Amino acid sequence: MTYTLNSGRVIPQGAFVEHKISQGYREATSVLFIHPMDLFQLGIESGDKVRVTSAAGSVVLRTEETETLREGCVFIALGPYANAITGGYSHGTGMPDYKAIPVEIEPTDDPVMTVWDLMEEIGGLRYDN
Amino acid sequence: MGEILLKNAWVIDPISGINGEMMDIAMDGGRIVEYVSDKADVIDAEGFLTLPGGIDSHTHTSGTKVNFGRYMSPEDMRAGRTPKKGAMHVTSGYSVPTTYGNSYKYSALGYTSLVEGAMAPLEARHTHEEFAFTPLQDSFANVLFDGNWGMLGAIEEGDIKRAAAIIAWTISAVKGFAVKLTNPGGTEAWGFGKNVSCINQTMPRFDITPTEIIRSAIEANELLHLPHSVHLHCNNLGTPGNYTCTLGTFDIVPDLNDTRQTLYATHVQFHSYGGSGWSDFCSKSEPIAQKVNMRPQIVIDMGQVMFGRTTTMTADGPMEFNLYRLHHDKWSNHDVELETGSGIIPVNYRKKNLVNSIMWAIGLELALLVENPWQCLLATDNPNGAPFVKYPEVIALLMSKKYRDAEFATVHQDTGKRVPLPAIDRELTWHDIAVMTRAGQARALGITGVGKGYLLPGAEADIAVYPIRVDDIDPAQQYEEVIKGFSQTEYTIKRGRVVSRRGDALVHGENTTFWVKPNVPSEYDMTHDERFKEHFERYYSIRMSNYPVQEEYLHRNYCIRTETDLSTTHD
Amino acid sequence: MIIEDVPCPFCGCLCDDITLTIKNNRIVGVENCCVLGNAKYLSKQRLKHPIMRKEGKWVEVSFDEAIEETARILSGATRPLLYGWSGTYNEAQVTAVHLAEELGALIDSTTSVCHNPSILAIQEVGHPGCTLGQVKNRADLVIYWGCNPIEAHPRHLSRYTTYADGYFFENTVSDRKVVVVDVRESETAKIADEFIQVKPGGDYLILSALRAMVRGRGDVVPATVAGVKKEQLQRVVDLCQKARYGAVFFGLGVSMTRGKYKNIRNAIELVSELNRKTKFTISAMRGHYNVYGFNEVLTWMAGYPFAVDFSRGIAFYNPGETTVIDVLARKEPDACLVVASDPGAHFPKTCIEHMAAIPTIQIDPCVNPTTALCQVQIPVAITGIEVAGTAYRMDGVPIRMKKVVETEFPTDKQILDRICERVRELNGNG
Amino acid sequence: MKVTITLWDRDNPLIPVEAEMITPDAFFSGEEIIIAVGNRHMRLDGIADIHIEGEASSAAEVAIEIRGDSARFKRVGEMMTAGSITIEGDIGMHCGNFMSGGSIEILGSADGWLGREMKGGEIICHGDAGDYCGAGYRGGRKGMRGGSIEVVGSVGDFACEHIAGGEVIIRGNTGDYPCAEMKGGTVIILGDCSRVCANMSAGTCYVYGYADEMIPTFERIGCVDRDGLQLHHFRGDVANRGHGDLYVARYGYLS
Repeated sequence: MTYTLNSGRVIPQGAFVEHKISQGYREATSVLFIHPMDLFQLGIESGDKVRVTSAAGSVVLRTEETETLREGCVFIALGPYANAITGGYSHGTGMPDYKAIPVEIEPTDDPVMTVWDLMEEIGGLRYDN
Repeated sequence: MGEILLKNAWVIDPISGINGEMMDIAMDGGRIVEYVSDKADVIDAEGFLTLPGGIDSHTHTSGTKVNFGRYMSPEDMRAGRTPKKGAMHVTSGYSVPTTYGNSYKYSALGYTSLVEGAMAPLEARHTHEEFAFTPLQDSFANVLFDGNWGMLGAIEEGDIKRAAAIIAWTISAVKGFAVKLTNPGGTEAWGFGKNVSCINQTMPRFDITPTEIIRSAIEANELLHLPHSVHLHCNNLGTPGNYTCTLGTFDIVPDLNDTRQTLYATHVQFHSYGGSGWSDFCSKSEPIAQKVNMRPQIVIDMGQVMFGRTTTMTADGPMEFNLYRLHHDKWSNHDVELETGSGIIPVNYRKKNLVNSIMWAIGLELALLVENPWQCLLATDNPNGAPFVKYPEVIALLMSKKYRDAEFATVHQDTGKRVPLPAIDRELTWHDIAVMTRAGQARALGITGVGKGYLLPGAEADIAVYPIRVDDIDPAQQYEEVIKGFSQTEYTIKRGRVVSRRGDALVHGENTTFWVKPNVPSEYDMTHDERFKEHFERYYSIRMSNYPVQEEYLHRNYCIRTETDLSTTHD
Repeated sequence: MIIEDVPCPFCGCLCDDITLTIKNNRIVGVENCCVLGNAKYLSKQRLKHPIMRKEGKWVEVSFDEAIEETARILSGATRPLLYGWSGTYNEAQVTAVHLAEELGALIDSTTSVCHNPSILAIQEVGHPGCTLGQVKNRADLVIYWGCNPIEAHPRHLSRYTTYADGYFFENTVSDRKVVVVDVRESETAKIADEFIQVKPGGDYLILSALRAMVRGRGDVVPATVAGVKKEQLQRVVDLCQKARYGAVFFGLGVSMTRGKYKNIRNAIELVSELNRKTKFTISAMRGHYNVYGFNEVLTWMAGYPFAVDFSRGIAFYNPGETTVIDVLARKEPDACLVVASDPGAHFPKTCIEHMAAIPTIQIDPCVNPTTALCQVQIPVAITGIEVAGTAYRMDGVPIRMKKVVETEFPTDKQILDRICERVRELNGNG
Repeated sequence: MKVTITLWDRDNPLIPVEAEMITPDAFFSGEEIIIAVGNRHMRLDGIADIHIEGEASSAAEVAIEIRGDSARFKRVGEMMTAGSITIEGDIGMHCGNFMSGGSIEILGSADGWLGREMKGGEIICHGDAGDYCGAGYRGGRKGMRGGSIEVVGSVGDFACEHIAGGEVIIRGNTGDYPCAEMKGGTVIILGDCSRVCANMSAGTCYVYGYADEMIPTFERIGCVDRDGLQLHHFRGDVANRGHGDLYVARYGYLS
């Protein structure tokens, strides 16, 4: 089924802004918030991993349940994980669709990548001296 | 800024009593001197009209709302773009050019000093940042006090000395030059969407009227011996019938200073309207000019309107909202806590529009009906009445009845019934224009003492040489030549250096910011006033220690120190 | 040593009441600050030397070599892009604009991916705004639309709105009403007197409905709009009209969703309409502490707040064409300089793919995801901690950032000045 | 005069080229045609073969044909007053900006801002057109003011934003917000669209397909017959005190 993904600022992501290579930042930005009913329908539990796929790409995230969202709407902190599934088309405005992205969600056992992994996947080179 | 000799200059220098003499002017170290050595660079002025550098005593070129005028108007920015060229940076903008754009264009017109008409103290740093990128003119900032809670509170308490002390602290903290009141009482009322109707209406938040604010500010200003007088934008700008309010305001102005006026009333065109509404809107320039003629303690500027697109911007928030409701175009508003407000809307003054045509006539009438040119200065309230690049046309209109008649034939056909302009024959002289564009400004601003507005030894070497041979043209007939001549200097000299030649800026330049610091006795120093501090920390959104503009923002600057009459033993 | 009234270099609130304790040239204590600012003040992670990629490996290089390489790359480029700027001070941003002009480059800031739509809307209809103290003293109705200040601007409510002391209030909390509009029940929504949960992308439709209702034309509005019942919309309209002073704050929840700037335009027009009845203002919740400063600098220098293309020698502006996301997605730039921002963490994948494919240089104190995309990174002093300079709060109030500790790192301005000077020499304009 | 411009393959075909001098007016006047490739200015004949046949006594007699990869060529036909331009392939942004006369025919697709602030003349695009077709410049004064645009395929978002005059026919679908802030002129959309005519104040728009997520502040006036179809007639945008006419065959709201 198709879900609507929003991204936005949250405290843990903000607090790790100066430490984006850290475990803390990775944990804060690779969580998919999702309604318990949606988890139920996916047949998984809060904390399980899912693969989220949009027209722009796909990424593995860990789930966390919340009732603050409507069913069918999912949320992720802004950051490199959100961007892995955000497209570059801006409708002629300069602003890409960071919000209300249609996505497919399926359970997975694949690992959540690190930030460096994500950067190397698109041609970057990690610096971990 | 080495030695320069400007030869064969045909000089008009009203402050020095020179009215058309062929002279050589020597400069050294940025000042005019008696002699220079034979090593001096020689510039031949070829008998061209040579005047002290132009001074705009009321313009909007720098600061929060000016920049917002740019920010919100990409269509205006694209209307005036120039590429990087020699020493000149890229510029954009027609009615609100970028800082470099303002500086280069003003320099091409021979202007070397600019007074920013309205600076909100809380945002003063911004104005100073832009001054730093207006390199070819010296800068002065009028500081807005119309809704200053500290000052208004002191006036409410009847304590003029405290009001003066608050003015002194604020003006030197923000490195400002003069006291500006914009729609006094009205901008504060606008905080809750209200306004005041005229000078005798009590404000909502303080138990005082605009009359009391204006009078008290004038008294406080004189207690502080500030170089300039209070600089007033009257209440009720732009409304039909407002001339009675303006006359009433002029009536309450005492004569307190024997070297200059006690009140500078700005853009008076916008305050000289008759009628009870837009349908019977008409000019009341005659009673206003008569009043000015009778009251030497008042100096005004024209606030001339010229046809075409421009952007209006003022601290008068409620007025701009009314204008927005009339035009339905964009509207920006920016209220500044405990101090003032501002509004911006774009306008297009059209000849087909009767009201616009009457406004155009009123500005000219004021300049022609005020007998003494020292009492009516030339300005468009740039960019409110028109962008300053229209000054040459304004000059030509004032010097030529023929030009006025030709223009008048193209405005709205009913204008003649509403304005006295067609019946006015006066044509201003070169000397009058020199007064209205530099000497009068220097005297009204009180800056002759720092070397502005004249060309005798000791003065700042700010000079404009226009490609006009006064004996060869009749301005009454050859008005096109007047426009052309004033549109582009042959040389603009700033602080003893040629900064602009035939329209092109030649150097990056560096301006000087002039600011005042009244010497206040310690009991009137607000830095240590517990009540003032407590009120500040409680209601402002920034800390008092972060409020004063730091020295880093001033670069080159000149502090005018004044002695004050605040000491307690004085009473 | 205790230093008081320090402005915080984190978010657009630019709180200027932070107290820092300094020991041995290190910040050891932070007071009055939120968790976000606190983390920045106490951060120890940073890049210690300039680094450059050589033969597929990172090597340490001198500042001279890094600057030379940067100038060489930029001056040789046909379509250079200069991006970032929101995390540095105005004085450095000024040099950036001069550099862009010298290079014939595109220059854009993080505004492009945050409040770009707000600016486009303001350019269409203007902006009835105010300084934050005006809200603090007067606003009896605060509307947070598509923003979540409790998490993104943690002290916004206590310094400027709901919990702030205000001149016209006896009881600051009970005398003010709060309305929150969001797609999810955020932390801020939990404290609202009225929470409007809108369907994603439905903001525009709700704003239109509110405008019609304020005008007394609720008759045309359907019973439900974007998931919100007409009755609730009427309650909000009543709250607005009864308010003495209403303040709307909006965030990326409005600017990033469907319709983009049209949403903000509609919100501004609602506020303009409400000003016919009472007093209303509207303000953007700007993110970086000096994102607004760059808008101001570029505007006074080039005439436009962001996204300026100097390639033709004049300043050209057209978001959607000259904006960073679009030029990267179209793969136009052939060199890129990133300063004081982190596109690696914040741009869509397709955009950073192109950054990784062209010579990209970063000037930033920290190692971050963008580091991986670069050929060169030059570490610098941290603004507001190690270097003083001007920043603009979200409401346009300029504040001087302080230097509180000494550093051996050069400043952004020093590095940019040297690059600019070297580019002039290489261009034959030295 | 027939001008054939054959573009060479470029080393980096992704760098945009600004070519506002490619107009019948410029070729008629015989000016040197300067273009900009990124930040480098050069002569057009430095990146293309230019073949000129015959004479012209006015710009109206100049016919330009562009061959090769012109997808990144911007501002072709800007300010043109007469004559014709035929583009064999795709064309970049701002084709026909401010044009006041003559015709442009695009056999491929057009990028954004096709016919921006156009005053007269006609544009036919056989493929699709990008965002802001027939729109205005930032700052929102007036979009297209006169002339006509026909797009055979579909168009992107914000088509005809601020349109104040002229006629636009879109045979395919539009993206979001066609005719936003419409002030005048006529727009005909034969396919589907969403959020049409938001905040319009005047002008006329016909949607023969499905109008999704209608703006909730239009007043339904009744029904009319047009070209054998029943169209619902709306007036608005009420939120904006508007009195524009919107006719739609089928519609729905986001409720």
